[in-house]
Amino acid sequence: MFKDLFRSKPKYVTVRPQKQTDHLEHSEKKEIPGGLWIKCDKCSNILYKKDLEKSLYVCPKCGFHFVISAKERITLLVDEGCFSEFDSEMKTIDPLSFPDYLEKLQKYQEETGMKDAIITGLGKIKGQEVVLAAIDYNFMRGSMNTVVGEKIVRAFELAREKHLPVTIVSGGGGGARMQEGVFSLMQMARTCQAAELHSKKNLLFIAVLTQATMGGVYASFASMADIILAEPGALIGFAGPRIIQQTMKQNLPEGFQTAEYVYKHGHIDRIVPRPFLKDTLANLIAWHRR
Amino acid sequence: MFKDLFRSKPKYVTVRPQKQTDHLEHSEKKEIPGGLWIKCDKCSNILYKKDLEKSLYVCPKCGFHFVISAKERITLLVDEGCFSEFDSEMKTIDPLSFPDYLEKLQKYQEETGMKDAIITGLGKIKGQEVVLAAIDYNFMRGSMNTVVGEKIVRAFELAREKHLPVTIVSGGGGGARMQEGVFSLMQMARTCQAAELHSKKNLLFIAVLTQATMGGVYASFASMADIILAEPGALIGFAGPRIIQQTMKQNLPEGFQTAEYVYKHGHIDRIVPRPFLKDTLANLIAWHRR
Amino acid sequence: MANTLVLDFERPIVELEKRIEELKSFAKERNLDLSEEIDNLQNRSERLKREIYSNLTSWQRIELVRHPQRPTAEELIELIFDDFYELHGDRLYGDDPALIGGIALLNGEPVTVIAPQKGRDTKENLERNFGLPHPEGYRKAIRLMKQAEKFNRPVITLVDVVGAYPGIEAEERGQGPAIAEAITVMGALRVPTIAVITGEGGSGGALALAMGNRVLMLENAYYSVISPESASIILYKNDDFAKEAAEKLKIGSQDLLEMKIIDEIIPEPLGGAHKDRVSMGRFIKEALERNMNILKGLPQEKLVSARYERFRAFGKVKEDKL
Amino acid sequence: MANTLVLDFERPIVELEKRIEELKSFAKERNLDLSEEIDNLQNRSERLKREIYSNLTSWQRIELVRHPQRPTAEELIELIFDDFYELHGDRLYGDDPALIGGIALLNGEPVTVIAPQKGRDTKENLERNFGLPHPEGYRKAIRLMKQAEKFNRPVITLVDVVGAYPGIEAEERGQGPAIAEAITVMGALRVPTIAVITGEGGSGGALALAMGNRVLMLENAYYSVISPESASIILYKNDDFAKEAAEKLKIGSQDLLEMKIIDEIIPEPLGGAHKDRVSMGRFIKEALERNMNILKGLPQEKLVSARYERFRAFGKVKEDKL
Ligand SMILES: [Zn+2]
Ligand SMILES: [Zn+2]
Repeated sequence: MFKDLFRSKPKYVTVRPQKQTDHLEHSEKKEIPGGLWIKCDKCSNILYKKDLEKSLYVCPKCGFHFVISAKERITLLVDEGCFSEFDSEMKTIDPLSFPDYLEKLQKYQEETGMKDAIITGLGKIKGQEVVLAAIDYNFMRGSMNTVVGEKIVRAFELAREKHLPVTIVSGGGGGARMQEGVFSLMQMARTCQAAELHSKKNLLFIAVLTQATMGGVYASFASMADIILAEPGALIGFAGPRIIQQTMKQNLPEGFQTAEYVYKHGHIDRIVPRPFLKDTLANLIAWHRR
Repeated sequence: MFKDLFRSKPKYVTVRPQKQTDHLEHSEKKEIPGGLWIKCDKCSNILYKKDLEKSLYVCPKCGFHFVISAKERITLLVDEGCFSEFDSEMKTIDPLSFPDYLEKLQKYQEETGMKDAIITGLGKIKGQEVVLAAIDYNFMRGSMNTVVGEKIVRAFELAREKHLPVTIVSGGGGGARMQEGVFSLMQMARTCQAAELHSKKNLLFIAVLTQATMGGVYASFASMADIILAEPGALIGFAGPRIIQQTMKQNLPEGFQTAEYVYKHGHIDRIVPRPFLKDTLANLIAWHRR
Repeated sequence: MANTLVLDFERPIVELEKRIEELKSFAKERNLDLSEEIDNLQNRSERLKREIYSNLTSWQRIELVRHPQRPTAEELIELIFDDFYELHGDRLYGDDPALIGGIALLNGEPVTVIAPQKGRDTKENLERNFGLPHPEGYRKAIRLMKQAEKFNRPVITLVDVVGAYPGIEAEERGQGPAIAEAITVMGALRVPTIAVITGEGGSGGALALAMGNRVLMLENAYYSVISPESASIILYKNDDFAKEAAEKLKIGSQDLLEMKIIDEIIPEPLGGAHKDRVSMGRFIKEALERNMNILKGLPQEKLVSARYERFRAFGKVKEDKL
Repeated sequence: MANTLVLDFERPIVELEKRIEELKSFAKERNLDLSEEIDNLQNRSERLKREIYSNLTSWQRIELVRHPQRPTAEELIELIFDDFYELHGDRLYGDDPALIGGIALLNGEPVTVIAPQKGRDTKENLERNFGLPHPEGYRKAIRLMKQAEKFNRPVITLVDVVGAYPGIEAEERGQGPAIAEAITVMGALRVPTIAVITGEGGSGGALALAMGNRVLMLENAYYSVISPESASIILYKNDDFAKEAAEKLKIGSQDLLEMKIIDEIIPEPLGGAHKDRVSMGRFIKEALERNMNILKGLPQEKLVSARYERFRAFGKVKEDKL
């Protein structure tokens, strides 16, 4: 039922948090195995799944933020029933005819119920209209391809037309998607330009960097936001930590490329634990209303 | 005769380089003692004064750049006879009635033949009109007071009105001048604003940082230039090296706050030895002509 | 006044208050009625306070603004604004704890607030580098000023900074250029700007945040091109004459108001801001609201040109011909 | 070809040329007239060269652009422009030797030129960090781009960069944000921008300098979201399949022209740019002048909107309803 709602044509729909688990069992297998009990990736405590749900998938023992899907993210942020999705049927044309790519996509589409790695739409956060986008780490590691790029560009364009703020939750571990080659690279250009046109109208853009925001996602729209928030512990950077370690042949500093580390180096405004995210966004949006 | 020319009302005057020594004996005593021979501050070689004059007061043995006066600087940069000074009679009102200040000023005025630490005017560099200012290190260490500030502001204003580039040679070792207190501080504000208004008209400003450019001079107009050149070895910084050493109780790195050091740290476009300065300015101005 | 540092010139007050307390104890112990004498002494004490605190020398005021209990920027922000959401980082190199900034609500209206932040004790002061910003602090300020301009939000700065930080890295990363840029950017903002010198207004570090359409100043604060100690060293080769230098440099609020360097003095509670924080916050808030109401009525162009004119005026010179 | 690295696929040419030389020596030694045979062989050699160099695989082209004698940015600038005055520093942190920029004259007209700079030998490469910019390199580029815009000067970039630098400090100082800002700034410039991919066009590091109104590309250059080696690792868990990946990713100039990612291919001398530097410079100069003449006729607004449209077009998707 959750999925049906999301697939419906743009209109305000009810997204019920209590139905989330249906979806979780599909997409979050690695992070949150099925069954009643879940082991925390960080502290290894065994957690009761219902408790974890209530705590918004933040480990009650150690504060570890489990990866959540784009749908869950939107459910978490928008007022109940206040989200209408854009472009839900948009799919890639596979511009390079890259071998095995379409098969791979199909597998992810079936697993996640999404056509590609992003959901965009118009939502309300505490009564305030906002154009909202969430990248889904579980869909090919949230990598940016033509669909992700085009949906972000259109989201900014709509926001510009309607004079609305934009919030993007960017969990894109894979950066640019290899299988669409240079077209994925071009999405860095396009999303930067879209963010810039929006910005030139003096409209607000808030980026929420979640596990993980790397490569082409970080090096484009995500770091051009007016205000950059991040979830605790999220991996954030351009080059991947393993590549750096291999190339430099030296150990990485403690906590390298975590949200906390990047914050200390001046690239993030605030680290916001998940339970405070909606209120924070609501306040920031309210303070930028004209 | 040299002095008379400079004191005349704004008009194009001939400034003859060969007459420089008259003035040097007055103002450059510490750097270049009278007599036929001069000892280089850096390499301690004994130099024949006539040779040093020919080499533009750059030590032929080690390249050390001797401090030269504002008049000599202008003579060195403008086409022969092509300089008309502005505001040559401008003097401070001693806004704080600071004890012993006027007496001190009088001593410097007599020594240098200048009313205060700066010369501004309209000159031609290889046939191109430019508003030119040179701070004189020998006049109270080139410190910025109301006169220096006001003359710089007026220079920028004239340049803005006439759509001309501005070049300032900033040898201001003393930063803001203590004896005019907060009014000296305000000159940082005023010169920054003047430079900004000039800049907003898309007009060119080139700063030439010479021995020494410190404190309030460096932390205002001098670092707001489109292109920042520096003479080799010039001391450039905000806080003085002795204060830093005393406060930090640690040795300063080799070459700390030299032009070369500051260049390496990204704050200077080029280091230009004195003999190349006129050509460099001429080219840069030509390339920015419209 | 428990746990509060007593300054030299405050000793007579403290002594007298101690006597009164002793007399009260004595009266109670012996069951004597000394209420008239005690009342007299208390009146005397009030008069003494007013007398002492109303006739402070420049140096005594400096001692007051350097008082360890003087409210820091964070405390003042808490007292003045309804809400404050701190934003961090210069987006270039680091987040400087010596300078804080963010969005606050002044009477429900969003404003951007920027302020150097001293520590309240040694540990905090080490974290905050004694409220002395590095270039990344000024660059955070510049970023937040531009953000404020983008969203048409006024900028309020609270300035309490000894001066530039004499550090190797601060020089390497260009504190001179960073200060120049902050002056230039704040000086050209198309939104109302109000600077409040709340304590020490030290040279370029203070000016970087003081390009206000209005520059207000707390009664005991100072604003100077150079610290009195450094001036003394230059004039007398040692810092024994800092008190004299403080007078000569005319760095107190009354002198600066007369010279029109500042626009308004915000009174402090008797004995200094730390003696009554709540009132201090109220006084500042009142002054900010009053000035903001005037500035908010001005069009952007006028805000910019008025600010230019404000500073353009500090160039009075003599131009007699010989 | 003395001292020049011979690539595998060039061996037949080199062998044949060696034979010809031997035959010439032999003829001379023995005083035989073998001129006809030698002429034939030389014709054969020419045909062979054309045949080999005209049918290079993607991988062979990559080998060519990675050739140690491939002209670097400095060499190309010297060949293309009448004059070049390098400007240094990001005005924030440092001067990055891996990226050069400054004012040059293209046919007497000032332009701003920006380019990553590889070294010509190991020593230079260590100094230049193999042409891999740090954040301060991108920020120098941003500064020079804004300077160019201020003075209405076109921007020309020469792009030869393997990709992002996988270094700790580059991450700490924000190479992600620096690249994003360079993309954004160059993408919005109100002056003509032309990017020339001259060698390796590696991912975000290349795109940061490739937001041209026109994107030109040298015949053998490549432009890719990922290096073929890395793609091979992702697809096959090791880098043995880089050649296949290079084909699949369609990163060569012909493919990119067909996909309209680039606007024009600049031909290289037979055997690659390093075989005839002077001609290479001439070809690039000719292409720059021709394109610049068109762009200089456009009003600023049009330059900006045309650039937006150029990149806006790379978002073709399917939108069938289920
Ligand atoms: Zn846990
Ligand atoms: Zn010497």
